[in-house]
Amino acid sequence: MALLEIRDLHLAMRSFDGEAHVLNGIDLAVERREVWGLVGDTGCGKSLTGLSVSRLVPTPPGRFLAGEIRFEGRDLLACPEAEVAELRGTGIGMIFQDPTTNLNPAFSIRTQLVDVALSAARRDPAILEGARGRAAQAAAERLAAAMLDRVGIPDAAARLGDYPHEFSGGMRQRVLIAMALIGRPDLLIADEPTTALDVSVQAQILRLIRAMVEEFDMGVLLITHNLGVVAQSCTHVAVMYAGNIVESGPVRAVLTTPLHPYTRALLQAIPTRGVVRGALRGLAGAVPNLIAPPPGCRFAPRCPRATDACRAAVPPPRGEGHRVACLHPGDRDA
Amino acid sequence: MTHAVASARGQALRRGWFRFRQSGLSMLGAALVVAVLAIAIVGPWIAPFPGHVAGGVDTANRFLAPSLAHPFGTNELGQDVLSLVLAGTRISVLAGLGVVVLGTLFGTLVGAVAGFAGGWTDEVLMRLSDLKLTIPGLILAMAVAAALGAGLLNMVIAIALSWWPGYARLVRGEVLARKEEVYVAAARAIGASPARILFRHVLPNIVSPVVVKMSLDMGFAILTVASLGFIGIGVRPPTPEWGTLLSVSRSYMPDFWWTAVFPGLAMFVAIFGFNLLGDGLRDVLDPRARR
Amino acid sequence: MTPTALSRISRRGLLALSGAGLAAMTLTLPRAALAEGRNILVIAAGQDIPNFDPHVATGYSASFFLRNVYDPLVRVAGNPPQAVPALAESWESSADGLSHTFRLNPAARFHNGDAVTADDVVYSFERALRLAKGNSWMIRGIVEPGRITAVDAGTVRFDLAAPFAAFLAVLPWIFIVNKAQVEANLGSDDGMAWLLANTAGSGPFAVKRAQPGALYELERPATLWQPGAGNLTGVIWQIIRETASQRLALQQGEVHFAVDLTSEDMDSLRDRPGVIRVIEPEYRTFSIKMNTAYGPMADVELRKAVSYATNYQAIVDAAGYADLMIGPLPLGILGHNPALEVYRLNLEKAREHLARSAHPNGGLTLRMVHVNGLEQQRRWALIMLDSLKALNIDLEIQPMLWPDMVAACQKPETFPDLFPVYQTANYGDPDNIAFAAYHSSRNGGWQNAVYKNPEVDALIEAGRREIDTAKRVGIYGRMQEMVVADAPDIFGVLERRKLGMRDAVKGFVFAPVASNAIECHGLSL
Amino acid sequence: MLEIENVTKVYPGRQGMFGASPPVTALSGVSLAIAAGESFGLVGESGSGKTTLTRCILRLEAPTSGHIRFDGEDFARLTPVALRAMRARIQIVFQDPFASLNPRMSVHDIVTEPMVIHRATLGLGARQRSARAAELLDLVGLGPQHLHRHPHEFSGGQRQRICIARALACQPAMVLLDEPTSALDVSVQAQVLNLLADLQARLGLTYLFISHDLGVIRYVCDRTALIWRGQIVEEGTTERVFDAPASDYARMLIAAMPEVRFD
Amino acid sequence: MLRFVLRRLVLVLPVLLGMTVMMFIIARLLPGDPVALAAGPNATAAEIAAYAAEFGLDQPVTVQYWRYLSGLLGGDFGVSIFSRRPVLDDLLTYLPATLELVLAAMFLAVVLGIPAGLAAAVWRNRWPDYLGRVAALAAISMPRFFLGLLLQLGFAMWLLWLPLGGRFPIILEPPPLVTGFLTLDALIAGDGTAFATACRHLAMPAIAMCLSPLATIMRMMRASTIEVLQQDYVMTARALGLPARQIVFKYVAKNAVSATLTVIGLYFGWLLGGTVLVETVFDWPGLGLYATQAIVSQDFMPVIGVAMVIGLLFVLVNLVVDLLYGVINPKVRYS
Repeated sequence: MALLEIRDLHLAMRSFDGEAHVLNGIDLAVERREVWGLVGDTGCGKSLTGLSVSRLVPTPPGRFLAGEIRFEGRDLLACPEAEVAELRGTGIGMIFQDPTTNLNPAFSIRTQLVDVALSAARRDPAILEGARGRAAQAAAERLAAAMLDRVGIPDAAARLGDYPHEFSGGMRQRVLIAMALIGRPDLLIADEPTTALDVSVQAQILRLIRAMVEEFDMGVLLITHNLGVVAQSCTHVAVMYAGNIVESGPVRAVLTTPLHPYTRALLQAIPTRGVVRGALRGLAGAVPNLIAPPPGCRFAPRCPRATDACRAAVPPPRGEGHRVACLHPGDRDA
Repeated sequence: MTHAVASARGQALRRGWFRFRQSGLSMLGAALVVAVLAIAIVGPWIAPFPGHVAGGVDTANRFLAPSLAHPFGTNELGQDVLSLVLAGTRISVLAGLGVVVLGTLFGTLVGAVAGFAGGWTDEVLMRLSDLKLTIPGLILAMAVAAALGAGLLNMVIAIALSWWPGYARLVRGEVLARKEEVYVAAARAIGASPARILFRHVLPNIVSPVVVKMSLDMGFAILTVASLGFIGIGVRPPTPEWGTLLSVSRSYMPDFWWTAVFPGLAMFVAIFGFNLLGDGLRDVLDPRARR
Repeated sequence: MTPTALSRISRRGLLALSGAGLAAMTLTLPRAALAEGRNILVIAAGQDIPNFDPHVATGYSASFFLRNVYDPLVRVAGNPPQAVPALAESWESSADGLSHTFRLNPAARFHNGDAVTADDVVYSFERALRLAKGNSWMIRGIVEPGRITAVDAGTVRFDLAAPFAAFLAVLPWIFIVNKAQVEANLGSDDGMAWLLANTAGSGPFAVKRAQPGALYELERPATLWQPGAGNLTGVIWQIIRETASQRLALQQGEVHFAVDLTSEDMDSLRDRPGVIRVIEPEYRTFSIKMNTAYGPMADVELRKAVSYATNYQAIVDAAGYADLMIGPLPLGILGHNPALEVYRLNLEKAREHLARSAHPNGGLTLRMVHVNGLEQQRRWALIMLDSLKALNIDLEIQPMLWPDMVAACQKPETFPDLFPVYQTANYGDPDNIAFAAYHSSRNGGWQNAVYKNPEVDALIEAGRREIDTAKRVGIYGRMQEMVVADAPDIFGVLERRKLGMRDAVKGFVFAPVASNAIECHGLSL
Repeated sequence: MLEIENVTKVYPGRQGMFGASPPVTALSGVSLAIAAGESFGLVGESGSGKTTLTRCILRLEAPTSGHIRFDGEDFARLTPVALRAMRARIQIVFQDPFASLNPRMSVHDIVTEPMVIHRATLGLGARQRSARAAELLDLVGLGPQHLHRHPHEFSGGQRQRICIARALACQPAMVLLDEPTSALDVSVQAQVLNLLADLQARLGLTYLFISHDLGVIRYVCDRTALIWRGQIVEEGTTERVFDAPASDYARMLIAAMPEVRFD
Repeated sequence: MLRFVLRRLVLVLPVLLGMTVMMFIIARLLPGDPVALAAGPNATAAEIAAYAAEFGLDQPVTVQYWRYLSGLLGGDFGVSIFSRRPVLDDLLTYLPATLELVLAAMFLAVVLGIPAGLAAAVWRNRWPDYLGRVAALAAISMPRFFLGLLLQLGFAMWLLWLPLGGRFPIILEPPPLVTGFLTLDALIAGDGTAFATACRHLAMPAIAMCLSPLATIMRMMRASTIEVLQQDYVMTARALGLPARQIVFKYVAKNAVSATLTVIGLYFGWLLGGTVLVETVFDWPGLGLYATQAIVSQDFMPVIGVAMVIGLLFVLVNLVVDLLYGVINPKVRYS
């Protein structure tokens, strides 16, 4: 039984222009100690996939049309809200893109860490070693300091009373990681955790997350738009385009022998060492309108290999391990 | 090509209209405002007793309770209250509009200059507007109106004098914000003159909040006009102004409650309509404030 | 955050918070009860008492205060009003009306225990004349400093410059202060600063507490010496500005008197249990003065046209409890001629006179001002507007603040075409209205800004100097005819005095002079 | 062509509610020289001073000390009129294509605006300006059918093309590219980068390309400088900087580059 | 922080100075002749001139202004031409009544408005929210004086539950003066009846007055709560399993209140200046009524005095609000 298993997830979002089919049959399974990278262009649905797992997609305007999200075998979409809420923090932890806005500016980080620890301890007393009442508060503070220390904040105990704006961007993201991990979750969803950070800091944070995977024995869903980040820190990758996972599998397999034309286009668009000026290949056209998506493969309008069959029906994912949803896969351009 | 342009703009308009129509309250507000404006235009002609509007009296029929002949009853001089209320709509709407327009013109000027020039000019103008904010507006308006004497125009001027700082602050804030926009930096980088930047890049982009504030202020301006009338520093008789009508009638309560209640209700309905509309407009025009 | 997620848990919490707020203002509290064992009369009035100085303060609220806290030589009482003893227990006048001698009541005591002496009387009159404020105008030119003599401690003699028929009628308004107390607190302004908020009187009541803008409470002084006291232990002057509020307070028994009621209030008080309505004629005239000196109204034909066009019935209707004036003098006052031929609504005659004026077909706009906030004046302005339409004359109505109106009276050029004005008889003598409203020496003041007729002046002067009543009637008769012929005013109405009173009040006798400045000495509860 | 000599920029401290903040030194002693026709890369992380430097070059702000010369002329000494003429010669493309276009103006107005401002020097009539605007759109790969649309109707990549068209309107000699692709998706970024390279080749432009993305810099720049805390820490040909970085900071940055590499 | 307070207080001075200048200009504009009025209807020209000289009104306006300013330094607000009472005494008499009313109204507005706004935001776009929003807009649209009249008509005239107006019944001994607030003084004196009576008198004017700020605070609180609810940190808090109750009442409320605080400060000044109407309706012996009467008799020293006091209070309250803002929002403290 996989830690997280998403099956055929369909999600629609209502807007003024109509209802957009933003997730169109997502299949994904994450095991413990696996780090899954979820990549794709803006608006392809990668963040919504992450939010769906925690059932944090607002409904309405969101609407789950079909599918299952199984966390340790339990279908979260069928659970009442209260049960899902029980899982947040202890079963599933999350960190988000912008460390500046994800910490509450009006409270010290002590308050914020302790509150998360206390609420997690209500469900799993082991987190605070069964301490109660006043002792729990003290234990939570100790745990908070220990976590801060663990994520690499120097002089952690002394900085507990500081407010978020007194930390640098990278330090704030470390605080958020500490907050997400303080309840010892089994699954960590990290939504663009380094996008707002400088390159130098980004590498440190990614290393920290990798280290935590081992220590906490958890699975990670790392959402990013940067294939370089995926290559550096993920064990597996799923490439998304317009609400579909078009290709997925072990990271090395997918990135070295990309089968889907979109994956290949993405890789060719990255300026890497040795690419001559002017030789970079971009992708013509634009992402389809999701309110009235084209029938069939959503990439077909931009795809050089598209045939009438592609435009007729959504191609199902094929393959074991390295899976691709394309009628004309190949690792070379035609 | 032109067709495409028209349809793109049309779509934006339709989207706004859709959002506006979605909200039943905004529609109610629009309906009320349309009704109020219509009455303001034709009120004096549809008044059942136009003579009373012009100051005619009928002392033989004083204080008649509401009836078919006088749906709102008659007042202390036998005048038809319905006629006075209908005719009063024009006065209130006109005065409110006057206040808002004067306040907007002057406030926008001051705010734009302050925000754009910055530095010393800004400091002086903003201290001046602070001053106006610190002096209680109603007392200032009362003092000025008392000094100028009764009359519609005087009242409008008196209120507008305490009205512009709100616009000055709004416009200044918006100008300061717009000044930081990248497209303003871009315009500066291509060598646009300050005047060009102000009129081409900054002001067009602050029209929406100003229009929203104007529509929200209409109700409040009508209310302030009525307040002055209520205190007794208002229009000259026989002009039928709601606040003045209410002020005169309050001493006839509770026995002749209709003389006070109907002008008050008219006031409330008009202000409510403008506020509902303003709220709805804000939702459509000022997306940042949308909730 | 989705609404679903939060609503379930927070409803209780929010309700609890709101409930705490509501609890702070429970509305079911007991009604205030009248204090027991004390007989305190409560008067509801709209006017604050601006000043305690008897030689400075004016206005009916001040009159109330002074009449109860201070004593004059004589008081005015009854209907028709008569001079009755106050500080003076008796008085006599010389045959030529020039010399008046008053004998003070030896029992009279100031609140601080000092006896009231002739010196105090002399000091008070001279102070009033020296300050030239308040009511001193009534005796100016009649009583002169240096001609008031303290004959002995208990006797004071006035030697007038000229005979003055109304001498006794003005004396109730000149109050006597304790010379020693005032001199002890003289300051640089003749004691005005001290007397502003302190008293040095001998009246039947003394100040207990004063809350400007809210209420003034009087109590019986230990030195009470006036005979004929009722059982009151105190009086409260409560300021209730709105007449509707006054009426309601009276209706609910929270006050014993309400002094500013309108005719509508009186109607709604009819048959209310425990309420007595006092509706009595009074000498307060209401008329609309015309600019006889400047502008179109300088033309007597136009004035007559306007006088004939006025809807007098509407004026009475709008006034409620009121009587139409017949000529310039109040009905019932000495010398008033009830048979006088005056203007009444007659459009034919109005048009005749108009035809003879410079505007035979109308078509002009007249300007009428009125005191902003004076409801009756506003009504009459509208009635005039309505009336003048028949003559094709437009009326521009301009509400003004009273000081602006006073200022406009200073010059004929600034005086409006039509100027409504109340004139209160401060003393019950025809001279009061005649002199104040028609004597040209008053030109430039609001009571008679422009009207000037030497013959009328001569008659008025004769009337005030004459002490023979029958002769005075003759003089005032001629004067009334002449004034009517000049048509300087639209003679309006005498509004009746409208007081609301609880039936618990005993001993109240109406007097048509300053009847809203209630004298409380003889009242009981 | 562009000489930056010992430029320092200090922002005064601000009076806050509970005390004053200290002054901030955004640039200290920055010197650079960019030759005509070359593509010069400036790399720096957030807060390194690269944005301040562009603002100083464009004379949107005045440096506290130091000189900036363009074609040998010192900006600080130019009269306002001369400065305005100078502005036609040096143009900029900003990072955020969504914010750098006035939402109230049509593409036509946006692209012709520089020509209107500099009509005295360019000498173009209204019709000629419109024609040139159509040409420019064509040049950046957008059809003239877009002329009368408004910015909100375009995607990010298209908007950035409009910005480029605007920057080219006055035929500048030099274009500052302030992170022109960092707000774009990778696939779109590649197109814009190619367009920029193409334009440079065709029009002989000089680029100052500012970015935090080392990969992009390596792809488009001939020479590269690294700025760190307001100071230039490394400068040289792009190859040299990437292959043999001299400073610790450069080494650290290059090591931290996330690249798709499995070796 | 002390420096900040001092600096703000120093900045108040030019504002107050400007206010006196402006009021003097307006007073100069008045076409009427306050002296002629005050001197009485029968005063002669010479007497009026003497009266004017007594108050220095015969001097050029600059001299008058200078005298007034020098008086102010010594706490002398001038003298009412009409009553000859020192304006300061009058201000001290009337101010507590107005303050009590404004504070009561503000208290109601805050205590009811903040939870109501929070509730509306939490139940956004559902019926309690719609109801609340319509009610709030209606409350803002309701002229205070008309509401006051309706309250009087209902509760005082028809139901006879509450007194029609005034501040305290004359027959009762008022509690000994300590704060000038009758309700507080009654509590201090332990006089339950007096407290109840004072509250009964306070109820209607306070309700008439609080409605508009209540609605505004509610709307502001709703808006800022919704904004805060959309903040990333709320999402983080939810994603990490904090209970909804804790999120709303602790994390969201504090941030939302700090945004609402500014409105509260502004409204306080607005209420102070706007008591005129309610005081007129309810015969409440406060500054507004005092100012109205002074304006009507063109007695401008009291008008300047009232404007000064209200302006000063306004500035002080906003200073307090700014300080509170710093307490709630730690970021402001440092920036």
